[in-house]
Amino acid sequence: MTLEKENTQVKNVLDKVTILYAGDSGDGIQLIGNQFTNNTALYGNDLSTFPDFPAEIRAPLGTLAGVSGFQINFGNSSIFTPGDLCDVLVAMNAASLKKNLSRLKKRGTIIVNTAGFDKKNLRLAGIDPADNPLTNSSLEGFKVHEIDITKMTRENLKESSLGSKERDRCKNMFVLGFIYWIYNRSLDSTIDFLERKFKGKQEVLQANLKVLKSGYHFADTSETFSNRFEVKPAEMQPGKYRNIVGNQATALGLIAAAHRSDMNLFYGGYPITPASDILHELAKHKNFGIKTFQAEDEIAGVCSAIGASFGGDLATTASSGPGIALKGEAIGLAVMMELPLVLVNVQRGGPSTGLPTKTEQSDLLQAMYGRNGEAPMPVIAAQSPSDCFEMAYEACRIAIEHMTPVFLLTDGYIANGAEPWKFPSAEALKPIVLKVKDARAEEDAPYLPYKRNEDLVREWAVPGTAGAEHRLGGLEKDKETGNVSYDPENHQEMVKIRAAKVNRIAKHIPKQELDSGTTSSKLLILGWGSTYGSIKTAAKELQSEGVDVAHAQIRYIHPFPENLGEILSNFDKVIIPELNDGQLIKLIRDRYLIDAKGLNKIKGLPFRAQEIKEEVLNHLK
Amino acid sequence: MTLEKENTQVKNVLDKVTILYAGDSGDGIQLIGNQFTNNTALYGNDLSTFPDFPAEIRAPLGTLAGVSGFQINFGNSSIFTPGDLCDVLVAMNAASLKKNLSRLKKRGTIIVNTAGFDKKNLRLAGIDPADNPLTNSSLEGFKVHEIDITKMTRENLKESSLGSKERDRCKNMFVLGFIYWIYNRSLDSTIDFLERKFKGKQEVLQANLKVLKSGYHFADTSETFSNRFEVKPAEMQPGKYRNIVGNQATALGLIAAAHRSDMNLFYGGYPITPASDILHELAKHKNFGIKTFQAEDEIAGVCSAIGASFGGDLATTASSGPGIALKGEAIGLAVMMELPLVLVNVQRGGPSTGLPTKTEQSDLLQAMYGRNGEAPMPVIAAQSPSDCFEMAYEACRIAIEHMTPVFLLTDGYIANGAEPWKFPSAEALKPIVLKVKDARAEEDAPYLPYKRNEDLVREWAVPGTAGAEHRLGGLEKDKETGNVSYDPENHQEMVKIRAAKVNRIAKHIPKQELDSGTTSSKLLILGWGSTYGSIKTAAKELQSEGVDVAHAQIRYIHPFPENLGEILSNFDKVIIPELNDGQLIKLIRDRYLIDAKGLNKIKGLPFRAQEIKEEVLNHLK
Amino acid sequence: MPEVLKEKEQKKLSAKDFASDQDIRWCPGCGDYSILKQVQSVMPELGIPKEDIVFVSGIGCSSRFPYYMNTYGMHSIHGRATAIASGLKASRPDLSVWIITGDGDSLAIGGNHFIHLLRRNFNVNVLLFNNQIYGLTKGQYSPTSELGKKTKSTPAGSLDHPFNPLALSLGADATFIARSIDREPKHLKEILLRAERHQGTSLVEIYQNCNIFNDGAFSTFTDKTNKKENSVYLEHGKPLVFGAELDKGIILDGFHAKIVSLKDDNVSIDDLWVHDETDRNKANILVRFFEDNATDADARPRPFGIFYQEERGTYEDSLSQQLEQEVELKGAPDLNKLLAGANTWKK
Amino acid sequence: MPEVLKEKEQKKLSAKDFASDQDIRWCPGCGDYSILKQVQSVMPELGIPKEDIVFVSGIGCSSRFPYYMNTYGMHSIHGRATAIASGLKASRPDLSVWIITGDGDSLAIGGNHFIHLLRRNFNVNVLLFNNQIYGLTKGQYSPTSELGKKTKSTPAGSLDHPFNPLALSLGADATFIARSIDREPKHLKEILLRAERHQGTSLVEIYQNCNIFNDGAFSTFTDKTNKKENSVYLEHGKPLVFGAELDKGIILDGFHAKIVSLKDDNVSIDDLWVHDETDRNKANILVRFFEDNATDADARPRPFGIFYQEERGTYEDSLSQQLEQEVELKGAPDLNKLLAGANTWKK
Ligand SMILES: Cc1ncc(C[n+]2csc(CCOP(=O)(O)OP(=O)(O)O)c2C)c(N)n1
Ligand SMILES: Cc1ncc(C[n+]2csc(CCOP(=O)(O)OP(=O)(O)O)c2C)c(N)n1
Ligand code: SF4
Ligand code: SF4
Ligand SMILES: [Mg+2]
Ligand SMILES: [Mg+2]
Repeated sequence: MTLEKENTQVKNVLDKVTILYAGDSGDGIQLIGNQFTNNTALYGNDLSTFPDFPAEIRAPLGTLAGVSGFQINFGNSSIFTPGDLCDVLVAMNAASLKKNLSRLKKRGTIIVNTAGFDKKNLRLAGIDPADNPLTNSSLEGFKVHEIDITKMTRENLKESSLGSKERDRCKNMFVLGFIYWIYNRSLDSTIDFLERKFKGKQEVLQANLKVLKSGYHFADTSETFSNRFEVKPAEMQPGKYRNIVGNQATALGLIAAAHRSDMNLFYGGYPITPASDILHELAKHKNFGIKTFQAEDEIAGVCSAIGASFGGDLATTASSGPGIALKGEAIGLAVMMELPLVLVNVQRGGPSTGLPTKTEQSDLLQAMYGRNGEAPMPVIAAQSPSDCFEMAYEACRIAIEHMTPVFLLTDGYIANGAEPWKFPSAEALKPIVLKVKDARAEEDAPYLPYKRNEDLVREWAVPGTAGAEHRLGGLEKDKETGNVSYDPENHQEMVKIRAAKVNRIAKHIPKQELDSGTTSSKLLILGWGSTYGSIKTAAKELQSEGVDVAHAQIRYIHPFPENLGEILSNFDKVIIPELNDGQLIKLIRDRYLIDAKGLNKIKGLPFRAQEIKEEVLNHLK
Repeated sequence: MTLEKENTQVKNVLDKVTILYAGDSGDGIQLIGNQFTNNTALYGNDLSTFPDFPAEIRAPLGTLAGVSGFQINFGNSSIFTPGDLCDVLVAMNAASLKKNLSRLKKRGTIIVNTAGFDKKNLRLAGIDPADNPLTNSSLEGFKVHEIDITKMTRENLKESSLGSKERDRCKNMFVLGFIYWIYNRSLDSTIDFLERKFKGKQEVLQANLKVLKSGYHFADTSETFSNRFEVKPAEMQPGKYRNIVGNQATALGLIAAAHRSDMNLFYGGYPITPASDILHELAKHKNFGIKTFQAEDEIAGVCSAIGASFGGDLATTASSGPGIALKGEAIGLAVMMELPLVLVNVQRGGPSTGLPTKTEQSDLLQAMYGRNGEAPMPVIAAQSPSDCFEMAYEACRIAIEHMTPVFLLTDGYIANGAEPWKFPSAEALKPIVLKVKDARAEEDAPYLPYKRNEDLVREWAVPGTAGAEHRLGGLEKDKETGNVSYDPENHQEMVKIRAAKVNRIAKHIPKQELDSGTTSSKLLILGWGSTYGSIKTAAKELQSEGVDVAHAQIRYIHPFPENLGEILSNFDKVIIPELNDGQLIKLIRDRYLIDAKGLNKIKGLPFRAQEIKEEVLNHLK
Repeated sequence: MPEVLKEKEQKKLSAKDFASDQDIRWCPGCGDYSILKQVQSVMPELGIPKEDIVFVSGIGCSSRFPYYMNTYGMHSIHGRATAIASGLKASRPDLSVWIITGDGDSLAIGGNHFIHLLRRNFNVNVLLFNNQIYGLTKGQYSPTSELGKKTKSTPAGSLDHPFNPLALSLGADATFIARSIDREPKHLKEILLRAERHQGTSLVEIYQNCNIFNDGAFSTFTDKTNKKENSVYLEHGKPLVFGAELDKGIILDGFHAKIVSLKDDNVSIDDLWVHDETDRNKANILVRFFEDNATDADARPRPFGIFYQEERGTYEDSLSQQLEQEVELKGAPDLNKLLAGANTWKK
Repeated sequence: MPEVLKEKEQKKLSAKDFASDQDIRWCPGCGDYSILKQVQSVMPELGIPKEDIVFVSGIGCSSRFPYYMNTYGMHSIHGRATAIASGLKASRPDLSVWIITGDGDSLAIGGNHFIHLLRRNFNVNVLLFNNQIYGLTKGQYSPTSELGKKTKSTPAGSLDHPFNPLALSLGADATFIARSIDREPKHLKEILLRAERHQGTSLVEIYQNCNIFNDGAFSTFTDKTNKKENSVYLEHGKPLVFGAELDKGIILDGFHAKIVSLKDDNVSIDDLWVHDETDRNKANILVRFFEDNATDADARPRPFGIFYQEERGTYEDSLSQQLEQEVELKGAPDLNKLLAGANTWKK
């Protein structure tokens, strides 16, 4: 084990760094992760984060199950993933070290809180106290910095009137201060944050500030660290940026679409991990006239949204796998009634309750086919935290302009992850064309709610519109009057029309583009949704290593972009990496009859770029 | 119009005949259809039936919406469908003639109740009274027999003490007697039936018997009919036969499987058209120890079955599309817990409430993918009414022997249709191997509920078994202990194991066979489920016309029979007829990458053999 | 929501204006006809333009209802009308919303949304057509069918103790609970009017004869010969009197209701239980009238009318207020500010 | 069902025998711990072999419970434990079945199965852990949260009037209704025993502190200083007395409950309301004790104990009887006869 005690404080400049903060779920890891993220964003780096916490609210203290992690990758150029392996691992206790050591780079840096390696903690982590990793030689080769953070924190707060539990809770600030110093950062953003958070709680505020600064100064004066590092701000497109988390972006996308289309936003849903934060975010902005309705279950959630849509609101709901399963019947009703409705599925590990806090992409086929009868509807997917905004907005646009329910797929990874976002101005948002029926005179010909325009879209007449009274329902309907029709020919025609209507949306979405590479590349990596960052990183690295691959990421899954088949036809080899057992690949093989190969990871975790690179190289051997 | 009044009563021998009984839904059409079917079966013909009734309980009298129909095709050789077009149309009123005339063969026979063509009835049927089809020349070319059946019935019952409504209700018996005479049948089976049905209601019984006989004698003496016909008994495999309706067969299959495996049968479900009759049939046989539980909804239906399965019963449920949609989440739980469970989906027209009383095959992809996460389970389909028995039995066998929920797909067409059935003896049923854990001693090593055998099947330990106490649940489980596991590797392994377990069932199901034709035929018609009869008829006719086609019908859809790919590889052209917008075809194209072509009918009606023949010929042009 | 709320020209409407052009598809003789007629005839009295009225139903014979009303309507999915109406009313408090549901639709598959609607107290009207059977699926027993009922799904008799819909509603904190019957058109119309006037969820249980699968379920209360002996019509502030000759009454002896004869017994009309719509404890006794001693010689008559009514804020009013308050607190919506968030930087 | 019912060797078990080998995953300080302990300690007293006991739960913090019991168990899906237990009990009447559920699990998503379980009266025990919050999903308000509650999903305060779980249960015709609290282990144990002994569905609402998201929700009833002033413990046949010095009592004045002081007022203990577990009307008043005038000066104490109990046949008993009767009526099962049906012919 190398304990560095040199005196040189060189300021090293790095291109990018990955830090993994890990500790017990009571240690405030997520909080310092978020603080460091905001600080990094403000500093101007590009970045990507990956919070990873246990399913339990407070999993048993000190155990492997209780470990909470927050990984951040930041750099001076574009960053697309939270990083495969870390440069720095902060381990607040034995369990967090044990669990995460494999994620550290060779010769990486470990910062440990030695107080977390006492007998009790070792036992809880399932480590024989005789085998304490800090004292056996298992960490040889890493740069280990041992600090008794707990003790330092207590020392700092000797005078404080806070209880001992509350004092100990400040120890995360010590770590944060310590890291801020190493990466040459200002404490301001966190001081600001603490001042806002503990307004009115002076004691707590002062304690936190004190420990934060103490961590900073300790790094400076203790000289445990040989170097101070700097990651220069990234070259990014000029513009105004903010940091954004995926679920928050989704919520903002819905709000923006309501604003742009001049509609009221209605959200009906039932809490479920990892989708609840969309509800929480929307509920914060009720001054936008947003009606959030926490229903008794997911069925009521989607049904209330259907009711609101019938009433003329922009109606939305969000859930995750099990909840989406429950909504299937009602979604079919929305398909039949041809009302706008946005359904967000923040996917998580399945099947059944599965792995609620882990990420997965395994609900794509459910989105496509999880309803009785022929019930086609658009399915789109977001590819990064900030793209959740764009795609939520698109989901609303398509729903309103094409009178249809729309599925937006995100997942736990991008929903909880964060990245810098060059946010748009309200004025720059794509227009959304909302056509609602005007009042009609009594003398007019009978109103035909199912008459369609050239995109096969029917008209929207909302209650309160005189002369357009009509009845909708789940029984098959006559193709013009919308009245119940059992006519065999009408049924076939309506099934075909509903399918054609959705297919025609292909004319109103962007063409598929290659993200990198060319159509004459040897191999195409075809991804969808949240695998974007990992694939992009892998493709770029491969290309820079001279491997001729191309990368395309599908965001519009049903219908596919019109030119997708043409693009695919250029490649001999197509690899489809998915965080499932092979779902997009089924759609691609069925539709285009190409022998695409899957790369499937079903571990509740995103791809490492390395995993994709290896697979590509295998295929090119 | 040809009104035949000749005197010759030649007994003509025919190969096969299709009769369509049609009338108002209050006219007792389904009853005489069933009576004629039983009589025909007992007589020894092969046959196939197709009842077709309105969604309303009592749709408005006399209207097109209120028409109820019952078609039967019977013959002296194998019969696989209720027939494309009819030889004889019985029309009790104007609406039923109007609605069904297009289904009559050229020069076919019409038997009309003239009382059903008065002004009121014409108006209700939307016919201008000036344009009465009985008096204008629109029926020219058909053989029309006009009888005032209502008047004759009333005449017959002048003396009866019954009310006039009850008297009129006997008029269906007149028709039945009339037809019995024409086809040279004995009245015995119906007399028996009436005696049982109206036991204790002498007046009603006598009235019915009187009218039945009167119809018979009227045919004999009135000499309206030039010929009496006979369809000789069919050559069929030797054995004992009975007539069976699909839903009834499904119920019997479940009962038989419970009997053979020595288990108690539990059925938890909620009524829905066209699945309710399975519940009704099971409820009739409670002396078999069958527990039928009419739950508060479909979710409770499947959940109660899961509870019963956990308790060690053979647990089953049935529903149709919308109800199946609701069960999705709970089915995922059964997949995760790896408990036996049989789910029957009697498919109907979709999406949403769709066409509840019409048939369709549009829930296949829902069965395959309608759950969150990777939740694979076996899917099988019955191909005819009697095959519902076989496949329900198979569903149970697979569920029990492979510890998995199983989907059995039937549909309204075969569920309500009937055919002769060479029923098995209890002793001849395929064995079902049920292995349940015995009690264990306290000293034994900890019980491992997720340990698997060579087919990857875990063991079943039911409550009450000492020493095998364990907990199941919907969270991902450790691959041996079954305890909750968030371990990434374990999750991937379990997802793969669950998939592999289902795939291995392929080793325990019959190989795919060609129903007709050879592997060197020019084209393969590939069907699944209820299209069997239509495709078989089409293939046979084509073959007899010298067209070299082959036919295969898939009953095991997930997993496919091991040799399916090999069979398909023999054909340049594969046509897949389905009563949906193309669902099996997606699975085939994805899996085997062959450019199969679909033939899709989405009219709530089964294929006519003719439609398939035409499509095949088009493809061979 | 697009701008649809405008000055409405009030026009005198008749019942006929509320009939749609669709053929009615119930069995001849079905009790649904009479209910439809009363609803159509009460509509003009509400003074609401027909485009501002919405009928939402689930699935069942009764749930076909919206097709026959020339208003806005939705024939939704089984059991979910209550949930759909909740969203509709939250989004459009200006509409008059009527929920049509059956005993299966509301109390079997829809039980959960039903009780949650009641506790939330949206200002909507629920007409629960109770025929004690599943009509549309051709005659299985329902959660209100009597114990031991023989139906297609229970040839040997049902085993489940039925719900008492009004007791359940009281337990779910409903603010308006009433019962009427298809064959008493005047009473039904009156109750419908009162229901619409109540601010909050008005639950009206309507006994409805299914003459095909459960004929005569309520004949005790409709047969000319003895309906008056078997029914008591509740009126606020009036004593509980009944009988063909209004010669019977009910007194409350502690918590026990007893029938007395105004002729023979030593009681006058002044001694009788005076109905108080606002008394929940008494309502609890009233809703269980026929259960407690239905087999006793003094089996009590079935009450019809308004059992209970309470003023409680509606969900949509609270919601509207909250939205306004939030504007006051946080200011008018500013999308640009929202998109920018608290921390931005320039590149 | 395979033959698992055998002569069980009765072995003396201790609470420890009912603890599984799984690490407990609740937050330190969570009220769930104490309930778990009481359940584990009551088990040996039931005299049921542990393999004959099944714990079924839905999803929620509380629903983790079965993992910690060394019996058979199922941690099912959200809201469905009641439905699953119904099927289990119908198929295996011999088992002792315990349902563990939260206020969200049973009253939000699971509300329908909950009320149907109660009316059907399967002989199972329902332990409803009411912490008035969604714990597992990190703190949204639940159907039992008080109006105006500020949570993650309602930063400006909730708008829905909460359910009264016991009132709802009474409305759904429950046959056993009780309330206890995590911090009164002796009382809880007693109620658990009584619940198991009751033939039919026993509903036990257990106030449970979620110290993370809703800390102190029930401190009124647990804080040493004044819990005795705020709680009244019900015992059948005993008067309603409470207070630190047992110096207060409750009398019933018509339908209105009033607090009296046994010291000052002119009342003796004999004048007090005597608790009668079998009186549904009084139970209806008891369950609403704290609602009717919670803000009044004479805010009444919260009752704990058994509010109501009634004998009514269980669903599974009726089912077993019916199955036997059907054998008597139709004869022993004969599969060959069934397969052949009424009409066969030979070829
Ligand atoms: C999800 C779903 N399950 C089941 C059905 C079948 N179904 C339609 S209506 C109905 C019950 C009807 O009873 P009720 O609500 O009392 O209405 P009624 O027909 O008696 O007026 C059932 C079980 C359905 N349409 N959808
Ligand atoms: C179908 C479905 N919807 C939503 C969820 C998310 N969820 C899990 S538990 C829960 C509520 C928990 O509250 P409660 O039942 O009161 O239990 P507690 O955690 O408070 O003990 C929710 C909303 C889920 N797991 N499944
Ligand atoms: S089945 Fe019954 S409820 Fe339905 S329409 Fe006919 S009579 Fe009315
Ligand atoms: S979140 Fe609340 S209910 Fe859940 S374990 Fe923690 S303290 Fe208990
Ligand atoms: Mg009904
Ligand atoms: Mg809770």
